[in-house]
Amino acid sequence: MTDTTHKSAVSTPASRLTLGQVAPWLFAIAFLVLLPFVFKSNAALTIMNQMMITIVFALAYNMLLGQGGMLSFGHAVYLGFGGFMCMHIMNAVEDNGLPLPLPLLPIFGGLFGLGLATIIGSFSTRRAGTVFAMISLGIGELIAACTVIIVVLFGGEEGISGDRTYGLPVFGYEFLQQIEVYYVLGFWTVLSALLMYLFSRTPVGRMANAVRDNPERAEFLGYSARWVRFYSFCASGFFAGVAGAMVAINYEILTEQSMSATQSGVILLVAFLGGVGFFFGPIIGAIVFTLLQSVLSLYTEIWQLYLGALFLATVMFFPGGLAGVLMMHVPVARLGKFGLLVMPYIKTLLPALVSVIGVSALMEIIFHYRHAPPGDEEMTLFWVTFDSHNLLAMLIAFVVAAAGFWVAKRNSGELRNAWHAANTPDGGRA
Amino acid sequence: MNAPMSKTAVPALQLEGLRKSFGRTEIIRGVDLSIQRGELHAVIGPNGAGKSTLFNLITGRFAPTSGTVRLHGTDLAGMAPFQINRMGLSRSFQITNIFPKMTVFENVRCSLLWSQGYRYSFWNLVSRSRELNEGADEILEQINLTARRDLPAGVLSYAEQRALEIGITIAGGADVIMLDEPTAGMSHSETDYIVELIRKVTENKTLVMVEHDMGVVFGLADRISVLVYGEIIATGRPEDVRANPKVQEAYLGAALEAEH
Amino acid sequence: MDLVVINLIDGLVTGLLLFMLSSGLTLIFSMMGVLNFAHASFYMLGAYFAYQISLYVGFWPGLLIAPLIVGVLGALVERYGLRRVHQYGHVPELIFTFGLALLIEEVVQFIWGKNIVPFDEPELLNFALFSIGGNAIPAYKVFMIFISIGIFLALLYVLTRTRVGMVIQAALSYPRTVEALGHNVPLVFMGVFGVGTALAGVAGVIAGPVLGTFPGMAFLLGSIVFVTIVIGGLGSLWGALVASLLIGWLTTFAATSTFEFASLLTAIGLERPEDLSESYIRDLWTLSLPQIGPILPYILMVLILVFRPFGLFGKRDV
Amino acid sequence: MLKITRFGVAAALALSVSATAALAQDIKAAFIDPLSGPFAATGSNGLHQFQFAADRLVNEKGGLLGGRKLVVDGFDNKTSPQESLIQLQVAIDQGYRYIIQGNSSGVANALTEAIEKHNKRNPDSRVLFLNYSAVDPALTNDKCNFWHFRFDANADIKMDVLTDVIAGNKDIHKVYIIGQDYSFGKAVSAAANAMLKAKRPDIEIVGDELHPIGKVKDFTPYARKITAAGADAVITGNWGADMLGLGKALVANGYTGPVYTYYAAGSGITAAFGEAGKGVIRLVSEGQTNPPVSDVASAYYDAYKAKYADGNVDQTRITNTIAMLAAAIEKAGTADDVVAVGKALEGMELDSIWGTKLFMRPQDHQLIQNMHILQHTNEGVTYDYDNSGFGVVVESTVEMAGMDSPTTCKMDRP
Repeated sequence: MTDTTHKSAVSTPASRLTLGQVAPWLFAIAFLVLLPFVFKSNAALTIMNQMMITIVFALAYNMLLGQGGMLSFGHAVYLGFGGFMCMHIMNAVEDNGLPLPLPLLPIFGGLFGLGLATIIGSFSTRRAGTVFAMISLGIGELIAACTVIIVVLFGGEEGISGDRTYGLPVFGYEFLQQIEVYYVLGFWTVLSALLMYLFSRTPVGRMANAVRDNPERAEFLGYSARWVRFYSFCASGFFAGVAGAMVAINYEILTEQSMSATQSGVILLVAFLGGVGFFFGPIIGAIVFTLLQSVLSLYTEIWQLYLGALFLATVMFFPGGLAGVLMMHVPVARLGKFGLLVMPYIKTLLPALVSVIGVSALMEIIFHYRHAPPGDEEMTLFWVTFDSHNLLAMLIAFVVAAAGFWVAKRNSGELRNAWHAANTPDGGRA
Repeated sequence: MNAPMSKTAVPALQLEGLRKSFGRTEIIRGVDLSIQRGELHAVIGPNGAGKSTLFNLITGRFAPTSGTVRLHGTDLAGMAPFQINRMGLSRSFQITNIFPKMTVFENVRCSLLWSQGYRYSFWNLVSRSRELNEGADEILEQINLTARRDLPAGVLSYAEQRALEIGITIAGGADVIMLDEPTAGMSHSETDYIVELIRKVTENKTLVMVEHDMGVVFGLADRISVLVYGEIIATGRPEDVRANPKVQEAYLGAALEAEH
Repeated sequence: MDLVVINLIDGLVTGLLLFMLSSGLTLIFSMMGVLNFAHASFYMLGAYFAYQISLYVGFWPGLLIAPLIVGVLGALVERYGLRRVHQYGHVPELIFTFGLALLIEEVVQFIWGKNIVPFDEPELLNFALFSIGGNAIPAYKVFMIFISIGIFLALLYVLTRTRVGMVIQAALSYPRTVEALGHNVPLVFMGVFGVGTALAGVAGVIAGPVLGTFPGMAFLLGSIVFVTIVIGGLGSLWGALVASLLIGWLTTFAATSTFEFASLLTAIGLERPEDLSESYIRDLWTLSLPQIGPILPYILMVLILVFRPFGLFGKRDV
Repeated sequence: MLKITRFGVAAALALSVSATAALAQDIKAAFIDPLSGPFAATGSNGLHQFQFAADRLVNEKGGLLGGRKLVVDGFDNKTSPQESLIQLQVAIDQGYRYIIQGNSSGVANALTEAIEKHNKRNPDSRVLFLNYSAVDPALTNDKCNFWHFRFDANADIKMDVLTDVIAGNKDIHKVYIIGQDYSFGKAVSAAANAMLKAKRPDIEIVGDELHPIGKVKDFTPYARKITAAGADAVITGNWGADMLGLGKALVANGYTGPVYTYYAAGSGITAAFGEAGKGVIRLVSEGQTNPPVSDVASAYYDAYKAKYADGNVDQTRITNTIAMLAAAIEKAGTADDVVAVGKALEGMELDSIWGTKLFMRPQDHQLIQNMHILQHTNEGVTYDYDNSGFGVVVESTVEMAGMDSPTTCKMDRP
């Protein structure tokens, strides 16, 4: 409506949605709808369901870490609580024949997550930073320990299980098949992501960013940093609860594992790998992590070692995560100078990749040497079968690693220059 | 000039017997000060006189050891900074204190939120409120940062960040504005620019500023207080303070002689 | 009565062990503002290194060498890892040490496998020193007490009586001033980090044979150590000492108590239902104090935080 | 290491594009247990034993149904129930019709329920669940179903054996029961209480308590309490680090009586106990390896050690599982119709190479076999564990233990 002013498109008080705002969402919906036509098997659907659950949970987690600057080591508690409560609802509905359609379950999961977050948040959000992190760790441990003690609520180590096909069929669907569950979860994934995105655009969402960057300044703008944190925390708890309900629907069982410290650690890993600085970072993280976990654990026993190393490298060298790395290239693409980077990238990253392969080969050989049964000296690595006790193999791996590193290091200067050139707008060319 | 108002009016800001100790050291040693509505008041003093401490006592960043601070007649004891802010007192910081990762526009918009009544709303979208966005743009216009609107605040030049700091401080529409050394570390031309800016944005408001730069204070303030070793040794119009022998002795002497 | 005395001794052992970890953690925290999540991982490394060394030259050289290696590793981590992440702020630092803890656990599994390794007390101390009411007090436990107290006194001496200690103490509060005085503050930081992790290493060496040397030992003790310093108040050395001993005795006495929550429920006028499976509080009826002993520190932490948000000895501005 | 064939999610994604070939030549069994994480050692060792048993008992003898091989592939469930369900789905999609699992009753509970639901919802791809080690009694009682078969004695049967031995020992007057605070620990405690009361009313139970699982740093206070209570014997269901911690703390405190337990052998525990556990640790288990029962058994063990020198045959039930599955498939004449194979397994009797009769009780699918009390020692050990010189030697035997033990199972048969 005010499009006629000379300000840039962003600057118009947007009273109308632009295509740029809606397109990613429409694309995501279309993608989710079409995906099962490519990957048809139940296993693939189960994995995609797991991916969607991780996406919602990681986004909820990022409301704390990325947007509110609160590092939590115990966020699985809210997911677990929401999920357990949903299992109880599922069973209650089955026993009493209540008219509650399955697809509405996540609302209840969210409300229970919200409830718990309200109680815990009322004292944990008084502090930020390190203290908040420690409190979240303590609370997480406490509640996780309670899961095996309070059997009524959490069913001990067996957990609580139920049957999702209980209630009223919704439009003829009984949720017997994974594909039906897939679409229910898909709907909730998109809806939750959208709501979380919109939350970040509300006054309290904006102030969450402000409090993250500079709590003192925010206080002198009339906002209590503590209450801003509290509201973010509650909202995050709500969506973690939604993710818990999605777990309940997909697996029809909730166990203490879902609430454990491990789970809380994993979600930190996922969010950080994806990139906490951008809204879509955790989505990338969730997808990459789920795939990595399955692909790597398919090929190697020490995949967690690689994952740990990757995580540490991300923290040290790419604190923006994958999303950060991607977004670094946006200015380059805008300047239309992406071509400048292609060759230097190949010249640096290819040897770097070779080096990584060399290092991992070395690790695998050592691992095989130490842990394989004696007599079983043969191992296959990258389609080559050889004797793992032969020093030559280790030597080759080492040389490959060192050579790759050397070349990458030598060419990194070129990449740096190219990067600089690609990021500098052209002045000279008329 | 317009400083002395009727005696019965409630002062915008009133300090009574304010004291603050850190450990055994007393930094503020009994300050009494009354600032009328609409007055432009400056607090000056040599390094280590306790100017910033006084400032932090007024704005609730520190709790006083004894004494009271009243804003429009209300005692501020025990109030958190955000509560004081909501009562209409807004401050800037000596060390630039903005939201570096947010855009310039976002910085200003955030500072408008509370005053426009959004509180902790999570059902409004900030981009959908014309009043909010236009208000923020107006302030950007006032502080001459429209051209920098969509840059992250952290990449602005120092003077621009100081201007933004003032923009954030005044955006909430508070009627008592407190500026802590707004021109610290600036060149002459930059200082002139900021002074002009302060004059423009504090029209019809009460201003309290701590300042080191003499030129700024004498050109701008209605009244001046001189703080030395935690005590106010003189308060009055600039020319009176300038003439005050105690002030001359304690603080201005050398500087003034050098100037003339 | 005998049991009380024994519990006091056992609790002291646990408490002092906790303090060896929490003191290093507190030292590092108050100096650099970094909470080293991987602190307990260095404790684990200490145990494993000592185990490896003990295979060749026995326990005693390991007691000296293992903490040294751990300390050097810690210093290297500070120099090449933490210092790099420092620019991004405290939360990324914490995430970094979290990642480090993960990685160390994986590396330990990579090298020593996932099972418990047979790391035992030295033969020399493998006897019961005395016994109280049929309960033996192993000589090794007494040795642990003496080592812990000895290290604590040494630390106290260095911090308060030596020039290095004064520089460290000054650098804690005024890093810039100390730097201006010509001291190399980054080097001091590196040193403190190294010493802190070496302390954890010592704790690992002496605890490994008693508590078991396995890849999960870091996390098992680590979360309690963090709880300890939160209870004591972040950055307070005295707080760490008091909280460590408190938790040591609390968990020990809880484990040997026979208190049942059923008696509490009866006291407030409830009647034990015939069929427990129908009762919604059936878990309370069967719950006893030893059952929740190891999670008492967490409960204590929540209570402390509700009533004293800055911990027992915490200062307001951390 | 890559000798272990692994199948996983990525393969599932890749394969899912094309329909899976249903007419595979091999008979495929999916081993869903931890192959990474803290329990990986136990899981990998189990997988080795399964693969070895399949090769030695079936494939080297010409396979099943006229030449079809039996293969066991590992699926890493990371000890997580949820991950297990994913792996179950993956395995079913890839044409696996036999699911093998054992570590953690929590996972077993999740799997048995998921398999029941799956078989109801997808009659075309039904699977059987061969549980070789999860001992929660509920699995063959309230939660029993047609698809689940258990090849280990359940916790109640084992306790029955243990209490028989305790009842027979006139020196024992005071017993202390301690366990981890979760379903298994509670089941052990309940069974011990009930059975001791029935068999030896004069025995005083001087302590009965649970401690949080995997959270206890130092077992000394517990050991103090046990000693102070004057216990002559300790019964515990602890395993892993909790077992080792408890045992070592007891010994360090001067406790000299027996510790009756379930899981205190192999996977590094035997080596870690070493001398300290001698004369103290008594465990209840199936399968006699020391002294060896026959040349066949010795040859089997030797062949295993030749292949996996660091491994132990610490779960003889694995051999039994493979033997019974093979026999059932032959009897049913099909490997694809799992209902037929299941019906063939019900009531099956077979002689184990470990010198016991095996009987799959049809009412609840609980295997009945001889149970032994084994002693941790280094004397008379032909086959030690963890190459430590220490091993377990049979001390006493209960034949066909739990043959007429009660069950609440009400099974719906297809």
